[in-house]
Amino acid sequence: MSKLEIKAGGIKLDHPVMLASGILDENGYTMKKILEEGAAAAVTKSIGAEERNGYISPVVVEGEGYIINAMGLPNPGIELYEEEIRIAKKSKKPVIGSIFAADPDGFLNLAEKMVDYGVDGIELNLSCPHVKGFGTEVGSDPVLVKEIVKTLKGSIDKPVWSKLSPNVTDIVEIGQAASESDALVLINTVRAMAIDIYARKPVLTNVYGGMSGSSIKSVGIRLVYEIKKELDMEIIGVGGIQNGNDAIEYIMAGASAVQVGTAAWKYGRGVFKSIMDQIAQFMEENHIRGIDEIIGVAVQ
Amino acid sequence: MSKLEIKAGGIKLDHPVMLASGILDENGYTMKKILEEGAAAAVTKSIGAEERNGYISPVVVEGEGYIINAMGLPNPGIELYEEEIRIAKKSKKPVIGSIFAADPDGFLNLAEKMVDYGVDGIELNLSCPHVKGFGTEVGSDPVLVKEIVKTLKGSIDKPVWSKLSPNVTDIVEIGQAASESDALVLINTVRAMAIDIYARKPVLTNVYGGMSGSSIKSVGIRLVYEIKKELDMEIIGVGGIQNGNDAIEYIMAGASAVQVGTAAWKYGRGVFKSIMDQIAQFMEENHIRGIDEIIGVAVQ
Amino acid sequence: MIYHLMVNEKVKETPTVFSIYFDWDVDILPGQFVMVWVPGFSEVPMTVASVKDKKCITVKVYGKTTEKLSQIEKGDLLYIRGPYGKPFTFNNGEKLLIGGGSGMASLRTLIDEKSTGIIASKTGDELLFKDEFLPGRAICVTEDGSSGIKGLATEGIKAVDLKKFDAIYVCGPEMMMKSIFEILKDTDLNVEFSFERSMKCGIGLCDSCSIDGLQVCKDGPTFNMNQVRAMYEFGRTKLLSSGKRIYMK
Amino acid sequence: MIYHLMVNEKVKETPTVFSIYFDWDVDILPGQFVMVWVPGFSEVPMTVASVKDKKCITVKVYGKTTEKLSQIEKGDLLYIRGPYGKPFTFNNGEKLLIGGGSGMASLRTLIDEKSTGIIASKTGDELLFKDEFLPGRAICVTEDGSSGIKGLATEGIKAVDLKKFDAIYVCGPEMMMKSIFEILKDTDLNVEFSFERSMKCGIGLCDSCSIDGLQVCKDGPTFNMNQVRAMYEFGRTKLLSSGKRIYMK
Ligand SMILES: Cc1cc2nc3c(=O)[nH]c(=O)nc-3n(C[C@H](O)[C@H](O)[C@H](O)COP(=O)(O)OP(=O)(O)OC[C@H]3O[C@@H](n4cnc5c(N)ncnc54)[C@H](O)[C@@H]3O)c2cc1C
Ligand SMILES: Cc1cc2nc3c(=O)[nH]c(=O)nc-3n(C[C@H](O)[C@H](O)[C@H](O)COP(=O)(O)OP(=O)(O)OC[C@H]3O[C@@H](n4cnc5c(N)ncnc54)[C@H](O)[C@@H]3O)c2cc1C
Ligand SMILES: Cc1cc2nc3c(=O)[nH]c(=O)nc-3n(C[C@H](O)[C@H](O)[C@H](O)COP(=O)(O)O)c2cc1C
Ligand SMILES: Cc1cc2nc3c(=O)[nH]c(=O)nc-3n(C[C@H](O)[C@H](O)[C@H](O)COP(=O)(O)O)c2cc1C
Ligand code: FES
Ligand code: FES
Repeated sequence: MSKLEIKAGGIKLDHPVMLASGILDENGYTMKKILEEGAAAAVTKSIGAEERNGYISPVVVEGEGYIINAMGLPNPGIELYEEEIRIAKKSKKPVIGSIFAADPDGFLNLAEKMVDYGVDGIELNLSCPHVKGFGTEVGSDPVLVKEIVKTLKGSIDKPVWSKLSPNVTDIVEIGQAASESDALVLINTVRAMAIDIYARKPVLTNVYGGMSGSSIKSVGIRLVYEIKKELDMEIIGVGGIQNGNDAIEYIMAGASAVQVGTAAWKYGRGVFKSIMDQIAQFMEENHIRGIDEIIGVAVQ
Repeated sequence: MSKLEIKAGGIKLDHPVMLASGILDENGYTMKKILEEGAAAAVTKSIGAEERNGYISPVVVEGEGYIINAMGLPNPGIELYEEEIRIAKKSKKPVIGSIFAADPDGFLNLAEKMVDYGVDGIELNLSCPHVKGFGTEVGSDPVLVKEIVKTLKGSIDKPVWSKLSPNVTDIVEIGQAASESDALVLINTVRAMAIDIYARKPVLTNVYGGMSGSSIKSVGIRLVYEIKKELDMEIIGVGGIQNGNDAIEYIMAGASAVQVGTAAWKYGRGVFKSIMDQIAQFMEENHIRGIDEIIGVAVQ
Repeated sequence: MIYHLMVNEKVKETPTVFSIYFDWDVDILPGQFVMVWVPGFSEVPMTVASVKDKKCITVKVYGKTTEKLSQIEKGDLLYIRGPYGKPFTFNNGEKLLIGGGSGMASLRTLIDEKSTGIIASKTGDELLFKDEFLPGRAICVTEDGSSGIKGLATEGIKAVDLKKFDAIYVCGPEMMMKSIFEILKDTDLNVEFSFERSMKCGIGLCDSCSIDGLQVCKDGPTFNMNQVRAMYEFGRTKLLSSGKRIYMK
Repeated sequence: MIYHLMVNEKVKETPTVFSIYFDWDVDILPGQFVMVWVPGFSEVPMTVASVKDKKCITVKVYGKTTEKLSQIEKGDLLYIRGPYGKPFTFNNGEKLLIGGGSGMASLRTLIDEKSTGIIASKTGDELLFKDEFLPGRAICVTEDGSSGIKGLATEGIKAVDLKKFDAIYVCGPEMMMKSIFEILKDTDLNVEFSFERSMKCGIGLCDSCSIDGLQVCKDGPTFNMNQVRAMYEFGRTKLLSSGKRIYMK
């Protein structure tokens, strides 16, 4: 029997497939259900200091092989988020609190609250591609990234992951800046948009959004590989994973575990278990005894 | 009757659909055939100063909705390229010479030769994502880009287009640097890669490659829109165009004309004519009298 | 994928409700919905209120988007994604349709010669689709008593013999559905509800519409009695657009 | 999409040519080819030399990649893309197959009881698939005269009555095909050629294999007499791997 357990970015997981931030995780009951139905862990929606409604609909564009979204970081604000964490934690599985802020103190305040609420780790969203003042604007500034990670690692005793954007010229520079993190999470969505030629207007009310789904898998693989090769850090892979083979491709590129978002929409909540089963089967057939054995094996 | 003619980036075209650089344009006879079968113009493969064989195969990965390539800029060197231009020009249609170099003098030398050979315009490849020392390494440095464009515009009396990379943090900064160009060409391929999980190796011999095809269309639309909105420059749109609606989406985002690459593989050489016909039909049905009328109409 | 569908006809149903008819060559089942984009305004979920050859949506004007939609004319385009959601289980026997307010729009496709309606609204002129039932099969209930029984939808139930229905379908404001649920939950009647919760993506991605871990847009909007019995959040708590949890009443 | 196919059997055909058999559940027609990736080496085009239940490629060792491929064992994986290219037009009547060197591999799938072969090679032990023809139907031609007729493939043609063939298929080095073309071009015989040009993508994208604006990988590798007659580049000029144009001879 192949062993699917893995300690990734400081968190022990039953298997390497978890729920990505922002998909099916606004409501604690949804996270709980997804965890019970097979995800190894769940990352919450990104939570900020203040309540935000997010953007006016349309907030998604459905394409073939991808989704473009501009939710606009809707969230109730950190003060009111305790209840959702509490509900999700009834599953007894790891819950990682994703947070967004504009500066180190902002992140620290949110992280401390999340830890109080009982999360198992923190994911810093340094990469939302469509909200001004947050996300990529923060995450593409290496000096700021370094400061944020340093601040958190000095104060929080739970693992801290940094989620990076693919929308940068040099990912290695940003990865280096975030190198004190327990893991890098790669990748957030790819900045994109769609126009309706009959309406002669951008479809998303926010105009710009982020592309996710199978169309971005090869971009994610590239960034994971590049970081593994250049920095040899621990990585959580995310972006376009739909099946066991995709997950293993990320793992061979350097990821210790993976997150799945869009495929949970496309194939339903059962996708976590089926990806897990497919990984197990591939390992069995190829005489791989543990995930550790194949992390980054393709890096040359 | 709707009029399909358009003057784009200083070049008069019968209709807005041309062949993109690097696809089906190594051999002059191929360009000639594609021009005769419907493309409004052809951009040559990117040509450098010296002969290059390009990378060892595999040089392409076929995915669903995309191709990743790492050809490695194979080319015979500028000295020997005259014959291909001469052959292609027998079609009597515009041929744009694409060139790559590491510095302004390198580009100038190539451009002068291309003009001698009879091209109708020059496209600066500032954006190949997988060859060290060229492409994105040049094209992500705004100071260098500015210098290159300035040098060429001061010496060449044919239109100069700058082809930019999507693999940058801030396209507006680069677009600004290239703002003396007669047009910006957006986008080159998106940096990506694939791993074969049985071989446990990257598929491309060069490891990294560039993704093209319908998967990148929304990224291209976003960059064209962003440049049109922020800089209001002339733009040639390229990336994932498969049909008339895609072309019109690019035009409404701000492009004056479009280039098609991967779809010429997917649907054959006839794709230029069919895209052209679909554009004409849309214009007819929506009472659009000329391309000019819809360039950038979606920008808000 | 957005469909661009030409409007064939607009019909005024009540002072604040109108139907928009259009051709659309897709199979849609009773209870499924679409996301209707009004460019420049927003995108709203609407049940398809006619699923035969002629498709239609029936819209009540609440805010800016539905107001703008009310100005649509024959020949204009509708921008539509879908159809989405789990349909009602259609029953060929005796049906009771309980609709509150514009909730009746979601039930319209179930109306046939074996359907009885309990149509509830604030005032008499807001009663929706009462003429689509066979004579004597529409029981009207109004809050102001201006037409039919005076009171809430629950009053209407008292006027029928529940046991004679092979299936009961309920759609309306959540608290109305909750009251009806309380009346029916201990029976073994065959009941389905159609839920409305704040929707953003409409496709089961964003979680804004969820109830007890299920997405109303994908696992619903229709839920059967067993599913509803197992719900904690129903009629009790929900998330606002920001994800802020509020408790009802 | 790369297929991972288990090798069933390896058969030595001549001192430098071997066949690799594998199961692959796809439809392949005579003349089509695949791209075979040898990880760590390169990727090479190979005609599928058996298209029935058992698929096979027949490989001549030229350089590093084919050398490495020659070391493959039963149970190893083949990494394959394809099948690609336009097949031969199969003819049920009398067929003449003219194969030079490993070119015979591309023609093997056309061998049946009505096929006659002209098999040309440098030396007698390099003659490929001569035993797959019915007795008396394989005409061997060797440059050193160690077996059959001494000379080039064109000598073999003199030994047959061309007019009795319903279809003629030719595959081999371009200059050999050119010589044969010169002999046949003014006849109205039904002739098809299978071309080899430097291939990189194999799918009609990169233009490295093209001839007169056609891509050998996609419009070919098989071309009929009319197509070849219209070609200027055939046997005259081609592009090297860099795109450098050279003139032959
Ligand atoms: C699955 C589903 C199916 C639906 N089907 C239909 C349908 O067939 N016909 C139809 O008319 N509506 C239907 N709705 C409701 C409809 O989507 C909303 O009424 C609409 O989004 C309002 O948009 P607006 O921008 O005009 O109003 P907003 O500006 O969003 O709202 C204006 C005011 O009206 C209130 N309001 C909005 N919607 C409702 C509501 N449904 N009930 C009570 N108060 C409300 C708001 O709280 C706000 O105060 C459906 C909803 C869902 C989830
Ligand atoms: C459509 C198509 C189908 C093909 N089918 C087959 C097939 O079924 N069986 C088969 O054995 N080969 C076939 N080939 C040829 C085969 O692809 C090459 O022989 C192979 O790529 C050589 O690879 P290598 O790396 O081992 O040799 P390289 O290292 O590329 O070459 C080593 C040396 O051999 C020479 N050489 C390479 N290939 C050839 C050749 N074909 N003819 C003459 N000299 C050559 C080179 O010029 C070089 O000097 C086909 C080619 C094409 C285009
Ligand atoms: C609707 C939606 C909302 C998202 N919200 C967030 C978010 O709040 N924080 C975040 O870090 N990533 C967010 N993401 C990005 C995903 O976590 C993930 O990085 C991305 O979707 C790629 O993975 P996928 O292809 O498996 O979806 C969101 C993605 C989607 C589709
Ligand atoms: C095989 C291949 C080779 C390419 N070579 C070049 C090149 O030499 N120079 C260049 O500027 N762009 C090159 N490109 C990029 C294309 O011109 C184009 O920008 C990109 O493929 C996106 O368009 P598409 O989706 O229509 O293919 C190449 C693309 C492909 C697929
Ligand atoms: S509206 Fe997004 S999950 Fe239902
Ligand atoms: S090998 Fe690339 S076009 Fe034929």
